[in-house]
Amino acid sequence: MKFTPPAVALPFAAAFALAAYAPPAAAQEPIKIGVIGEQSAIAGASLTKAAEMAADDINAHGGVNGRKIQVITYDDHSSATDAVRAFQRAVNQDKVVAVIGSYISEVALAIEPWSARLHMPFITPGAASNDISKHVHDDYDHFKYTFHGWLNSAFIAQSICDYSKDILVGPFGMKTAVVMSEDAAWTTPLDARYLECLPTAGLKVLDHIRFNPDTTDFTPIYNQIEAKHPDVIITGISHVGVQPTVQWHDQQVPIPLAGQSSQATTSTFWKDTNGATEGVITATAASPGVALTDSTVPFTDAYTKRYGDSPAYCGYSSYDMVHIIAEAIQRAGGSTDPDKLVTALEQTDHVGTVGREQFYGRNDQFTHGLKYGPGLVTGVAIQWQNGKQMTVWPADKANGKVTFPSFVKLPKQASAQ
Amino acid sequence: MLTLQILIDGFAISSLYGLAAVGFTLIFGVSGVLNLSHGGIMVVAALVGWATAAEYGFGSYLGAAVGVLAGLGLALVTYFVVVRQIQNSRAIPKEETEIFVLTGTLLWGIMIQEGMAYLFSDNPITMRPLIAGVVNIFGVRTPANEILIAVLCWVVIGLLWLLVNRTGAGKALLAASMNPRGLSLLGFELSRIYLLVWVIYGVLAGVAGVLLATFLGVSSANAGQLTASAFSIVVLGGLGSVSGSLVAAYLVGYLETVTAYLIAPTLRPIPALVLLVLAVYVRPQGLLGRR
Amino acid sequence: MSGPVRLRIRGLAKRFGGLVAVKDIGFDLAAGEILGLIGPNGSGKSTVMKLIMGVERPDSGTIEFAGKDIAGWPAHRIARAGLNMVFQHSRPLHRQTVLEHVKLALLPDSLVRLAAAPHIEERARTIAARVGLADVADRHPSTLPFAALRRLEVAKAIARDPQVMLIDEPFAGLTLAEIGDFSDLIRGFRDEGRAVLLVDHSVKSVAALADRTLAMYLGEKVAEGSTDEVMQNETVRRVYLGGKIEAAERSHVPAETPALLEVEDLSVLYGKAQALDRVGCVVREGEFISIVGLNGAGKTTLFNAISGLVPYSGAVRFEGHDINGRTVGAIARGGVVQCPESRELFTHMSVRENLDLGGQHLPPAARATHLEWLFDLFPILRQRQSQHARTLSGGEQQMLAIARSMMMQPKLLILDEPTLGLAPVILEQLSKAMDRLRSTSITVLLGEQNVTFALPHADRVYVLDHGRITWEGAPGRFAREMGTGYL
Amino acid sequence: MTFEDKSPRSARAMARLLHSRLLWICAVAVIAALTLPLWVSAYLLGVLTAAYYFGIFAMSWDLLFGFAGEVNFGPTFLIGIGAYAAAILNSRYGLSIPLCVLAGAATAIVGGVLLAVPALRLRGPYFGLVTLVAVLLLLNAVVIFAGVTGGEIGMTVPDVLSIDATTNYWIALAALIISAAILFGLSRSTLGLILQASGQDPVGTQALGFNITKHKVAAFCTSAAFSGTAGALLVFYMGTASVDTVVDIAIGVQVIIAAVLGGRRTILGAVLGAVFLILATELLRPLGQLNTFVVAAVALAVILFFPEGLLGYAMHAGERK
Repeated sequence: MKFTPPAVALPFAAAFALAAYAPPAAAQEPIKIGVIGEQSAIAGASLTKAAEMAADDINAHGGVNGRKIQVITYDDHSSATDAVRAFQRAVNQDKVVAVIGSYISEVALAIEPWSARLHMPFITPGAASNDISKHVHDDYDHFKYTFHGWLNSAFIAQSICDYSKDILVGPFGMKTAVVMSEDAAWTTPLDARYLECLPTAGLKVLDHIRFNPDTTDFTPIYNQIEAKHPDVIITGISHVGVQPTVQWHDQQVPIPLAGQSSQATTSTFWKDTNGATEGVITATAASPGVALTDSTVPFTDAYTKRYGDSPAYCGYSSYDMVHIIAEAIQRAGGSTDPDKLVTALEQTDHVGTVGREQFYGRNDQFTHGLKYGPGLVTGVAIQWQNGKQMTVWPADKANGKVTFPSFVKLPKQASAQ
Repeated sequence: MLTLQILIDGFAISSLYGLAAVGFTLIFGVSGVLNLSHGGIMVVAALVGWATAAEYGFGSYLGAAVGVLAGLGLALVTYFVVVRQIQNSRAIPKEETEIFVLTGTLLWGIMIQEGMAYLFSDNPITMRPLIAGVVNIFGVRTPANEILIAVLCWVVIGLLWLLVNRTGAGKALLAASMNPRGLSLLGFELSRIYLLVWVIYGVLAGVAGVLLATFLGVSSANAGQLTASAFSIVVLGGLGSVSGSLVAAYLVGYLETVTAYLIAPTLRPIPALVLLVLAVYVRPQGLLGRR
Repeated sequence: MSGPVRLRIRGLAKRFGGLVAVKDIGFDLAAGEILGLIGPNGSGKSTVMKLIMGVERPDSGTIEFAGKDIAGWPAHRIARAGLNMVFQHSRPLHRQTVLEHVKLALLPDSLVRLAAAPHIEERARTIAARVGLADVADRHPSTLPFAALRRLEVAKAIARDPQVMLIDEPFAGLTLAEIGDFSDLIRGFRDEGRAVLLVDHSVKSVAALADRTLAMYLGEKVAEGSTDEVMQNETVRRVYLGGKIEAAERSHVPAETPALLEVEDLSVLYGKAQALDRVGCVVREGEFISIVGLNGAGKTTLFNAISGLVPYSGAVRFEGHDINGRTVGAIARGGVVQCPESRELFTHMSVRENLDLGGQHLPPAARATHLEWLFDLFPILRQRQSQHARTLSGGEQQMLAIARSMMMQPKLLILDEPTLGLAPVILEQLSKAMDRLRSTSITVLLGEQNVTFALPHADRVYVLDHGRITWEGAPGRFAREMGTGYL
Repeated sequence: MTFEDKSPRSARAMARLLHSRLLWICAVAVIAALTLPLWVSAYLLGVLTAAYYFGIFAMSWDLLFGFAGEVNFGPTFLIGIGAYAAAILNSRYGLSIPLCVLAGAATAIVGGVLLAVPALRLRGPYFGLVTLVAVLLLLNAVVIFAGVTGGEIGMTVPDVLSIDATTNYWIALAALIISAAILFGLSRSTLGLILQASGQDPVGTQALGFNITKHKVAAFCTSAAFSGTAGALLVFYMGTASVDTVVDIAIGVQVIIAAVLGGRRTILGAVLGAVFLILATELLRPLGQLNTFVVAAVALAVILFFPEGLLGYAMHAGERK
């Protein structure tokens, strides 16, 4: 009976193929770092591109103790399943020493247990959920391999409250706000913090709206908000962005949009919204042409030169995280042993593109989270003004003044200053 | 005030639902095909339109036109590459053609979606409104574009109605949906009729896609969702019944809007889904469907 | 020889929407007898069976079996009670062997029994042997000839070992030899003391088997009694033959006129069933040809082959060109227009729209005049113009179907069973219409089982029987040579 | 392909050969699967582990479609219910994994009954739609009751089967082989026969005295039980229960494609399809975002040119003409 149906043969043939290339252990083999992000999403792409740039920079300066850094990227289609598989592949197949991954809390939270189980240092450069560092805090010995390389929701909210106070309450005399957030992992703590820090910043919260991330028609939401007559809408959106912004503009909702709008931090956002984003304010890591530190501008320019657009917020942090890992390995005397690496990472004190980066300790509330505060990392506030992202906060870094499109009604015009 | 708000706001979206669903139901009525790549086709029309308008700066109108053409082209490809292949295949038993067409178009839809994500990323895009500005209707601030959309939808549906009820080709199409055998005995070539219906479908899907892009914005990730909503509306209205789909479209559209306004935006889709299940139970042939 | 009454049926009725399918049917069926249930298509005989078997729910009436009224029970309960039905269309399972089919029939209706009891295997084989399927027991149905599939149905019935057997159209599509075998099998059941209800339109074969016969027409009982009585019954004869056969000899078409349509060695296979066997016939320009034969004889198949609806071997030449392989549409536009038995109207369109679609290939002017002519031919249609086709009565629908085909101004009009299930009154009107058609130049090919309707108009007659042309000649000779033997 | 000319003996022989061929394929597959851990990387084992659970999903789907003749667009309804039930019990009430898996299966069975009810009333696209809607409703429910289900984030379960890839692989393989044995056995048993009959010709089957309602409900429950179990196991393998791992329409689509790809009504083919699908997706990962595109294209090609499916093709490859 002659019989070799290709169909049956294939998967096992494939198995051979895969088994075939087990990496040869050479003395000077490069240090591999896995980077997981969705290529179809601007933030995800920016995350991996920035990491590759970091690796190149480090290698250009002789690498780590003479060993080159090699970045291996994986596309997770922003799906937890794919991300976990990619993570396993990075650890078991590609033998990386650390993984930088994802800007989506859902995904990061799915990877976290695996970093614990497989003892693999994992840093998320963009996810915001407080739970990431909470897990580490609650069960340190198990979860200590996870680090949170970007401000968590609580701090993002804090930074937004801070800038609202300085640029909205002060000059425009705004007194009331409505919080509008997508229903997602990262916004739960964000909203919690909003509700406590907005009032102290001088904005009374009239209403708090959470909507389904696959909402496409925002008209009802805006109408609901308008009925409350707030001075400003404080947003917490990342999965959505283009649609609420465009509809805000097309329907000429007379209330300013401020807060966190992750998609608005990308340089293509103007084109994506056909300029509807004019006047939108959002918090972000850093902004083009503004030197948060000495490395900000060089990085931004190099990135823009190499990829044509400027990095998304998680681009900055992912660039820094590669450096931080490299330094940690150096500190650990070249060892890539997970536990040594973790200890080394905990001692991180790195001046990166977004500020001075340190991780909270085992006993702080947000263990392994990025420290927030003046002199450390505060993030910046940018506003879209005719096609450009102008930095409007903090004052010492600002290169523009807050102005709003004509259809926006303001309590009072900016007090002359 | 709120009522008026709901009426106006729900109208545009419902009209859009209707337009998108009509083509879908037409194909089923005439050739018994449920095209699960429907959403993908709409998305392509939207993205191509946007790219032409914004990326290559040819302006909204040319963009829209190109978008519709793209939708039409893809619809025809779908027909010839996937549907026809399956229908003519000797190896596929006739009683199973249905499931094969479903699976086939499903896969095709995935391919389209992934391809679009690759070319245009899965960020939502929005085309610049065909006309800007807002109109104030009794204190309800309504984007002029929204009104234009509602009008365009009805113009297109109107044209379709004329085509079907006033032209020979249209009559033949209608007849084919009732009794293809009888039609072929009267000297009509069914293959031509099917081609015609796919052309009509392509145009409708294209227009719907482009209008959606100027209204709510579209991302390659929406494809599945768009198919699902068209599918539900069509079944609710009665498979193959054009008027049924229109009624259903408004039912669903307004139900969603009312929920969003009066209950909570988060619960928006749920009542429609429940209604659908109930309807299918109580009246499996749909609102205006015939058995 | 018949024993105790097994089945007592009274006042059985069923309507589908507007159409009354069965109206106040009642009869007794005793053990060890064969009751024949005859009637033309659409007379409701199959429905009666379905009602008894519980496949359809009766609207009213009682079906008493073993002292219980089983009317309205679910089919599986009725089956378990001891009734069984042999369906007209055997729909075998594609992926099971013959043996498995028989086994299935032997299985208990249980969720916990996973393996068939050992004795079932050989039970199945014995039964297969009894119906003569022993040596194909392990084959799949797709590889079996049509007759074998029918045997398989019978085998399943035997396996159920029922007290009452309902057998629907067992002879359709079988050759005479096979009909013989089947008759023996069925007699076998009677001799085992089972009660057998036998439905068939082929009166001949029923007559040979049945102890008693019941004739139905348009859902009602028209005659009951010994088979001979029923055969002599006036209504029955009228229903089948339209009463006495009279025909006017008149062949105004000279033999040398060119043939419009030539059919040569045309054979059609439905799966394994030989529906047509090397059929040949000729239609000359201007002739009115009738092809008579009972349903199942193959008339519809022949017409569908000519219209290109079914694939066939052999040649069909129209105006000298072989049209085998042309599309249905092309053939119709070419001038060969069929008005099918099933009418195929556009039910949700108005009468006028239906007609317009027929005339779509004509120039508007011609269409209008032609429409007028047809309205004269069928005046009723003029009044009904704006009504939906589905709201018409059966007769009106038939007229519409004919008119619609006529709108195509056919060179050859094929009429398939126009009288099917129509009341005698309507037949008169149709008959007149046929006469007027005859007076026009148009060539007509008429397929009929109703001889009285078919003969008077015909120039020549073909008799089709079990897929073969068995007789050809002038209508005059038909009475003499076929008249008696026909039924 | 017709055996008209052949004598019944050769036909019987052919049948036996067919059978043996199937056995042969299974033997090869099982042996390969058993030896894999010896020489395949832990990572690939991880992939196959997931693939095997998908195999179970696909088999359960095939039982419904191929045998009961019900087109279920929402396999993830059954899977998701089982998965979430297990996950919730584990993370909220700390029940042990085996208990949770059992509970998951039980809950899934309830879901199966829920699904069976419309199936008895509705046909074709209508039933398909109901199953689709069932999934959408489940999706929304998960999001709305975020308090219990963890909503969009999903929930991290405290316990996992094992962190060792090989152990996980063995568990999955065991689950797969057991399910395959049972489901395949069932499909070849008298029940399978009755089920096929009621799928292909309901009227005739009832007239033979079979209560097809009973059998269809049974089929739904069986399918649900296995979907639920596998769903629960998958959760304890992944360590998380989230919408896009066990409920999302995309997952259901994958299951259906796997089953059709492998060969309808073969039960075992479904496994082949699942392994092929997931392995292919993984192997093509280097293609980055395009891998899904290519996989879909391949699947479409198979459906167009080998509608029999992979296993179907493998079994009949010899006989064609």
